[in-house]
Amino acid sequence: HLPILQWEDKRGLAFTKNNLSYSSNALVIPVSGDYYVYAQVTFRGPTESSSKANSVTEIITKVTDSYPEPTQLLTGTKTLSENGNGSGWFQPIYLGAVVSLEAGDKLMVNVSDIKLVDYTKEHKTFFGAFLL
Amino acid sequence: HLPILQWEDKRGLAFTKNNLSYSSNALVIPVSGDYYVYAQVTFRGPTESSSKANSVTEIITKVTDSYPEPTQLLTGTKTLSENGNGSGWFQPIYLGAVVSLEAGDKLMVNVSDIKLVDYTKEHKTFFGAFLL
Amino acid sequence: HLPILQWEDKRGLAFTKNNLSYSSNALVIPVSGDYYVYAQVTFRGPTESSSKANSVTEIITKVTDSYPEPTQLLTGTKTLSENGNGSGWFQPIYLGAVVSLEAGDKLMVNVSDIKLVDYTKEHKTFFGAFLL
Amino acid sequence: LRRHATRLPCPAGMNWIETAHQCCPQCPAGTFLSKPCTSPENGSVCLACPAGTFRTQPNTLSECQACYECDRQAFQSVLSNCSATSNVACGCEPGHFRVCLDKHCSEFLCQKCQPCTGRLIQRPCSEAQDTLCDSSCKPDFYSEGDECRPCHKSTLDTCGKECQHVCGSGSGQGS
Amino acid sequence: LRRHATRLPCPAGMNWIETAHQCCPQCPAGTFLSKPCTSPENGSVCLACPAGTFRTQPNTLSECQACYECDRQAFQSVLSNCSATSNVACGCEPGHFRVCLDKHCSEFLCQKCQPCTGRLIQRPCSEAQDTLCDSSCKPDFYSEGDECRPCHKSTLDTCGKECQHVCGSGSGQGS
Repeated sequence: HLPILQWEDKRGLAFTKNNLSYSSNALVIPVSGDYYVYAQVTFRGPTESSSKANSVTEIITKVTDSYPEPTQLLTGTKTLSENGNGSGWFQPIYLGAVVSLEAGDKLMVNVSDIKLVDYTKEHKTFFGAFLL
Repeated sequence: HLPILQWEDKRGLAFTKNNLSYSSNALVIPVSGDYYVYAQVTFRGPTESSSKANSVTEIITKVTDSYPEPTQLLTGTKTLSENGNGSGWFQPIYLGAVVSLEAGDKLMVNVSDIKLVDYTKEHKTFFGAFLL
Repeated sequence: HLPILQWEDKRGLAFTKNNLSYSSNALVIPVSGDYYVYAQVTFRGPTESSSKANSVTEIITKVTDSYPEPTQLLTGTKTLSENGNGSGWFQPIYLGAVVSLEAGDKLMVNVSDIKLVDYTKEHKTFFGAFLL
Repeated sequence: LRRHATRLPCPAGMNWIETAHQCCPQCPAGTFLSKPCTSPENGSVCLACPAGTFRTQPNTLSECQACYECDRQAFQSVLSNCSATSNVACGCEPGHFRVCLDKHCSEFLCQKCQPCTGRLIQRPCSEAQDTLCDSSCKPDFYSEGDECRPCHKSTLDTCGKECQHVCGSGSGQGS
Repeated sequence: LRRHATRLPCPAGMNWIETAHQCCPQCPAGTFLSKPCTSPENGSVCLACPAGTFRTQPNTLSECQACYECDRQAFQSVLSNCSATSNVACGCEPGHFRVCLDKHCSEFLCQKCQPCTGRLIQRPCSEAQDTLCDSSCKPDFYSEGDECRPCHKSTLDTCGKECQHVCGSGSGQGS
């Protein structure tokens, strides 16, 4: 599957509360219910090693004990036009929606190419959820 | 007016509850109040029949018995640069905000060109609302 | 710092309630807590006076009495590929996330170039927050 | 502190059901868990996935996954239909090849195969790759830019250096 | 109506603390307010910013700001590391220059300096600007399109008009 992003959950603007915990790259759902789940990833390039990517993709995925495969909840895919001419480019993708989750479900963010993710500033790439 | 999208409201990730119902392409508001309304449409092209579109537009609209014309609540418009060179392109547009609604109001999503909408996967194009 | 946008808070779709007030370009937080803060700015160009912008940026910023400098909460930066060929372009940027705020904190929206902001329709550029 | 039944790892073929506070047998692929078991002995109530949905694996989920659709308007074709136990599989219509958007090609576009006008075909277009055209032009074609143009008797005297060179020399074809 | 202590402007060096309903001394740069003062006389409890965070100013905030990181994969270099009282400062690696994304250059990209092959360098590449190349070609180079190509003895007779003109005339270099 596509690479999974790692997140900071304590320092700066990051925080977790009401038993919504973060462990091994995933938000762990404490209580069954409907959650508004959202994430923004800012992609940027070109980088030394990044292949000639023609698109970027961000997917919010759910992993649950009741099923052996992850479920794609939200997906943002954008083709890159600026990439051709070698000059630098930035492309944010924001996703958010209400999903029904069970206690113990895990939420993760996958991306098409980790090397294209702008991890340098906490206010450019972020991920969260809240119970309705 | 711009074409109206149709939605799946039962199968897969889709669901309605707390009397928020879906009928004839619209979410029907059960209780007056402030709602966070959101929608993402993934556009893609070129397609066989699609004209040389140079932009895509997504609008969340309100229809109410108290006024004969629909009200545009949220709009996302993006020009397409990649479209020229004939290669395939993807472009997601996400919209979301708090709006005050009355019981009986209907919410719909209009798009500039239905043939450009990627309807193939439920996690790429979605629409929803929740009462604050 | 980057220019600050001004907002309409009463007419049309705009409203404030539950003591969340708007004054001197900022939403003023009445009660400490976690808020979902969001804003969309639709950028467009070229305009007579706008310089050859190669990107657009939207930042939701927090100003507080407890610190002399503003804090960047959410940032969306996108490079412009269409800008080169002189034809008109539109580019919406949506931002939204949960942030912890204190009573008295002020929220503002900064942009890279005010001349590129499409202020013509309330459903294309908007800003809001709600307490969880 | 809420009394919390510790989650015992369930035996193979069974999953922990939060609402029932116990392990229940998994529902087979193609079905979903309509009602959890009341005790591990009696079975879970499993119902078939409704039309347009599927489950490829045994599960204790409360709904089935919605089938994808093939993007017919963007030149995709259906390789195999969605069934209760498998998602739809899409490919490209004849005359088109896949342009993958990620390493696993889970997202792809179908792009028109290039026609190789005026060139010999080194490797025909396939589902995975565009046609590979010969770099040089076929006989009776001259190259202009990166295209191969057919020789025309009528324009022979007015055409460019390359065209004269290629098309003119073939005296056999008559000027 | 909740009794609301009116916010009296605090004296210099102190901030109003909502939870304590009084003015408390600010914590110095490099620290954050762990526990507010119980009365203006006794001090606030300030703790040092944890590693990876900082505060450049005196404050009464409950956490420090997370340090930025330099975008090493996009050719940025660290000018100065993050400390408890200052954010990281980033520049461009040698051979790259800054392309600012806004007037304050708070966001910038590092782009490769152009090499000026076959041209004299009018102004070398710097952190702020690309190399400025001479508009005309160096001796022993001829211009083709917007590039300067080296003269080759071997290809002298078959090369284009401009090349013949520049490279051929220098008889001294031997044919």
